[in-house]
Amino acid sequence: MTLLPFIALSVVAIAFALLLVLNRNAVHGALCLVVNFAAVAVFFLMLGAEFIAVVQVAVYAGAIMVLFLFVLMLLNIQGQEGGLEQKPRSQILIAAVLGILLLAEIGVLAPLAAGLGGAQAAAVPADFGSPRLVGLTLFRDHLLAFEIAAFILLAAMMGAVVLAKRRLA
Amino acid sequence: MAWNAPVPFASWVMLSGVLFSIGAVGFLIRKDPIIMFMCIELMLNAGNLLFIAAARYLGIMAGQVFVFFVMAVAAAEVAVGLAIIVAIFRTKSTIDVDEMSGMRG
Amino acid sequence: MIGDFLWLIPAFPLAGVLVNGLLGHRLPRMLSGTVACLAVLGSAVVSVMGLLHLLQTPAGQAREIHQTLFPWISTGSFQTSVSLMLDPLSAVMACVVTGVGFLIHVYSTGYMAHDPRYHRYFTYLNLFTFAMLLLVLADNFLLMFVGWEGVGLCSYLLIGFWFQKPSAAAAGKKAFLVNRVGDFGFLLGMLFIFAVFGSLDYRVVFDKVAAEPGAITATLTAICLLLFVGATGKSAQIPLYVWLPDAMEGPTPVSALIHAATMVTAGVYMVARCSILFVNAPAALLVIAIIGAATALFAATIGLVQNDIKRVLAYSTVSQLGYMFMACGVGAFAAAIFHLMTHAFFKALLFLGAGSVIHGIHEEQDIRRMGGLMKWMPITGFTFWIGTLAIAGIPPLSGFFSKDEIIWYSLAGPMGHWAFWAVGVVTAVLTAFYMARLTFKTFHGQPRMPEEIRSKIHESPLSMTTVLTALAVGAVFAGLVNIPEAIGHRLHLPENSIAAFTHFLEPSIVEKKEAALLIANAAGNAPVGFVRPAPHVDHALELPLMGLTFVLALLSIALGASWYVRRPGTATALAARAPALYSLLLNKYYVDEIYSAIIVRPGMAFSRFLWRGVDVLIIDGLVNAVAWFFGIASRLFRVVQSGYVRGYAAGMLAGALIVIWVLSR
Amino acid sequence: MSDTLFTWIASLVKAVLVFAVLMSLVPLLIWLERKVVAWMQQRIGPNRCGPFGLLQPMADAVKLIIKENIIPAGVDRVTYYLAPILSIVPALAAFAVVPFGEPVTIFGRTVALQVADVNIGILYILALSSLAVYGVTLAGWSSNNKYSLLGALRSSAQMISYEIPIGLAVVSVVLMAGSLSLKAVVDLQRDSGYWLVFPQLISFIIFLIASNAELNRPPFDMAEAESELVAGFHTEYSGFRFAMFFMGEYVNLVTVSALATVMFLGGWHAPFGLPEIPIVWFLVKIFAFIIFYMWIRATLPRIRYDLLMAFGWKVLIPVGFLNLAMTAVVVTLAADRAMPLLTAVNVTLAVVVGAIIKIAGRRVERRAPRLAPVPEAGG
Repeated sequence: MTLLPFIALSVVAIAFALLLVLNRNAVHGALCLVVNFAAVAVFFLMLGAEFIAVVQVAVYAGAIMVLFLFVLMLLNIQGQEGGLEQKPRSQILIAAVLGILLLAEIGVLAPLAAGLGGAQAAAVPADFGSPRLVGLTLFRDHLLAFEIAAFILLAAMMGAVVLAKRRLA
Repeated sequence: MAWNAPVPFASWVMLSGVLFSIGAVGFLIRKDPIIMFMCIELMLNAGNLLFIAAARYLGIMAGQVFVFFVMAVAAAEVAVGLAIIVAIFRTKSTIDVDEMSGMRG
Repeated sequence: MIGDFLWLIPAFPLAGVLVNGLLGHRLPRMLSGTVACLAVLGSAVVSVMGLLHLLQTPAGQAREIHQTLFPWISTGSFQTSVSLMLDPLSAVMACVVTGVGFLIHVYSTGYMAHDPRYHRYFTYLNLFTFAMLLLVLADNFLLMFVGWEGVGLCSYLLIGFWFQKPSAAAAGKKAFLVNRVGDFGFLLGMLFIFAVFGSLDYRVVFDKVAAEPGAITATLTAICLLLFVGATGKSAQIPLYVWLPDAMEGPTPVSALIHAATMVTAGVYMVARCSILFVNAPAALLVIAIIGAATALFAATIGLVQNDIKRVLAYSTVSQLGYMFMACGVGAFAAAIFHLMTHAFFKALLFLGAGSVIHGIHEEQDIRRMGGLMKWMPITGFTFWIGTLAIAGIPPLSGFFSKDEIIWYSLAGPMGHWAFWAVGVVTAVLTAFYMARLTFKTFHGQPRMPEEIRSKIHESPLSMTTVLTALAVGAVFAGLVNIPEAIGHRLHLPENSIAAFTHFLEPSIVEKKEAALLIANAAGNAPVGFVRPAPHVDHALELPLMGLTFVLALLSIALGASWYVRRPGTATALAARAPALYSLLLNKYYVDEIYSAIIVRPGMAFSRFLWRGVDVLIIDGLVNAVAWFFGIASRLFRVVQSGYVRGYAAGMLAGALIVIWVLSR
Repeated sequence: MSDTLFTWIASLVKAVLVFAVLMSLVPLLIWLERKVVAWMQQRIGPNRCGPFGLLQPMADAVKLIIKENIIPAGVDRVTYYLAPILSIVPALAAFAVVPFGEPVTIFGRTVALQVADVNIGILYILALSSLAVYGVTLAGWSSNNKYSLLGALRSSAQMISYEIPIGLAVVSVVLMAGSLSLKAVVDLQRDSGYWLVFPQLISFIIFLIASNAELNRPPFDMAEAESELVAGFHTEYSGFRFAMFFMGEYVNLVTVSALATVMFLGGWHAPFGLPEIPIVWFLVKIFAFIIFYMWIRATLPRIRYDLLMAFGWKVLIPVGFLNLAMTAVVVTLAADRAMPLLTAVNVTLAVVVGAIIKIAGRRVERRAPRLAPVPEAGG
């Protein structure tokens, strides 16, 4: 975890995040987001979370973003939206002000985070972030939350099926 | 500062914060709900990144498990959200969010 | 080693459930029936192996096998695993359940042969067997509760098996609801146990109670009474017995399996299993004895006048279960289990015999339209007679030994009393009489069915008669495993053959001398002073009393013969002379009507009040008021509610910024 | 030479070697497929160019490379260029964690015959296989052609759906091995003496079927069904870009076969106690799989799309879940006897199901009236 790869990857991540926001084409936007996710996955690897990194690729890049692409292609809407649209100019103004305020707050607060006791990386065992440890933590300490997450997924699945049924229209 | 110096925790917070801000601003300025959705995913990811970083710097596994849950919820949210968008598109033949301002379809 | 294969006992029926439940509609009938029978046969074989293993264990060693399958719930201080236990008590129960269950499965292949939902029937039957075995083999209360609920569910499914009949659907619902009341008691008792002992494992709880007898009598009494509430629901005791007679709407083999031989005995089993708790709570024991005795007498009187062949047997079952609870209540748990076992044989026999009769004369159940069936159905008639004699307590059939043991202990047991004894004897006489009435009216005398049916009456198929014969053999000989001491010593039988069953059960159940001591000890600490030490009754009395019951039973059978065969009008004439009493009995003391009047109707009225008064007026009124308020308020805030998602999002972000700013200061 | 440097060099060499071998396998496989299918259809196959037509793929490659690269009007250029690359890269990258032999000693140092032995190898492969869908999807979308788009839609739905049974099958294997490292899976099969194909027969069958769908090969080649979609997602591609799709497809075929070999057929170890020869056995098994896939292609007709989805969701996934549950129960309750127990159960099930299918099939045949023979399709 050294500064050089961190900064290099940060640039990539931020650049593609910006591309997502500023891009005209939704499919290109989705691809930018995939690259951003890949960069974040590498961050996860750097932070010793290998299992989560792989899950990030498999779930976000492999499933969620494919779903986005799928819907984009299914609807296949062209040129309805024009990048940074003009209509309510005030909206963009508000967004800019709020964004700057948010950045400012984070800029002020981030250095304070060092005071939380984790300024430097803690010494962790070799298997930190391994599937075994994630599994143990998940099923030992957070079993109930896990079961609830399962229910949420089930409910979401049923909701999606019901919503997407043609009859609704 | 040497290039191979360790990354301080504050940098992770900053990075995560910048990504989050981009997502938030993107959500505010775009009109295509699918892109707005992607901006939400971006914000969630920024949060995940902070979780993982905190887990590493504090040496606590719980952070990684939380990310796991965030992913599960994000997947659920995308499934339902996209289904809603598809349903709206079917009835309105448009997915401009500003067109979706009525309380009934 | 049998201990490693304990899981097979419930696993076989479960496999049967899976096969029949998932693939049944694709399988040919033959196969689905065979699978179900084989599944139960498999667990019967393993159960018998387990029983033999326990029998071969020398007396000194622990006659108990445990097998922990996997940890089930482990959260904080609460740990439970799915683990099984085979000790003499559960081995006997498992053998009864699987043995009788297997015979009834075989019988069902014949009885249900023409039913369109054949595989589903066997799925339920196997599921029932699985749940019952889980109940019996569990080594903690929670797992037992799973089985307990499982048999309740299966009972509901099977009573309502012919759900197209409204009466069957209603009966199923009734059974389910009434059982729920009992289960609630059981659940409360279980929670109490966990609160007091911090565990639900039998071993832990029982050892703690045994370690300091009499230490916590008051709470224990509450626990025992709550557990007993559960038992009254499952085992059809006053006041929760009302579902059992209605349960006769189900297919007859179901009545035999569930409502005579196995499920209804779950309560008795549970009380015997927890005998160590109950002997430390004599007040609860007294309640059990009184309720048991009352149920025995009460149900027997109703049985005297019923005309539906299955209903008579149903009330007889309630009455016999009352006997078992009376035995538990007076501290003779082994006698209760012994009667449970013999009863399983002869009551299953009687029910299946009744099923055979119904099957043979084309779905007729009213004994007023039967008679003289011996001519057409000799095997059914003969085996039915064996069942009748067994339940009436005619030596040397099994019922004689078990019933007389209970009657004797109701006088001489640790909690014995002459009143219990008297109830026992009177009930025995009534039992003999109504069974004689049933048998004579069905199989003897003039045929009273319509002419056109007579030519079609036939003996049942081989699969049914074989089962009847097998059960008859059991009903004849099952009693010999527990020859009472009085007879055994008189006949100079070898010492190890006398009361063998009771001795075998000793590791699982508090033995009666010890029970007497514990009860006396607990009674000393009891908050209520009505429990007295065991009465002293001379052992010399046992044989004469036995003889007395026997003679009275014979006399009532003879009376039945004279009333219903020699001079068929007598009974009707008698009924006409006491019309009030007769209709009181015929209408089962109007208990259903009373329940309806004091529980169901007020409940409905109260619900109506909640609906009209509370819900419509107050709650809806409040809601409307709130809505009105917000109607006014929203007129003000409508400006903000633009419907533009991005506007909301901007508001959210602004709010979040403020919150972060405030929090970070 | 320092250890770090050595490791770096070794990794680089291994990566380059694997890349080279995979790339040179592609023409060979194309030739093999044409030959095998030809034999099965009683034809001869390529036989003009070189001995046994071995040089035919070379000729084809040259043709494809020097052909004009047509870029139709209205395509989305960035994605159009990106798509072929995206279809080949995950396939190559996935091979990185496949072990193909016991560690060997070079210059006194142990080198694992595997580009990278990461302890989440199997997850890595699953993640990469989920990326493989991008190539097809983007190619279809960017071509601005409705047939391509339909092919891409079909393919993305199909690949997302069939990833689940693959995952279930793989997780069952992981449960047995207790590790996500592919090397551990091979070691388990060596130590226990059981190839996992027996205790995990159900998984194996699910894997075979679902991987066929993931590979977009017949009978699941809905994405490029010629009779319906012209050529599906690559209709608008030509020249070298078209060749890259081909290469991706065949590299994927090798990767999947290697994965099946490692997970179910004991990896590089010799069967029946035959002498161990490094890598040779591994290649033999891989080729057995490849030829099996070709056999399927030559035998089975293409399945209808809705049936394909129904089969995946209603058959493969439930069966996969049941198998996973069964494996979990057995592994938890009887860890030391899991292998023989599961073998017994699986083989019995296979026999029973086989018998049922046989009988049911005969019954259906008897019941259904014979259909009139379908007229032969042209070609």
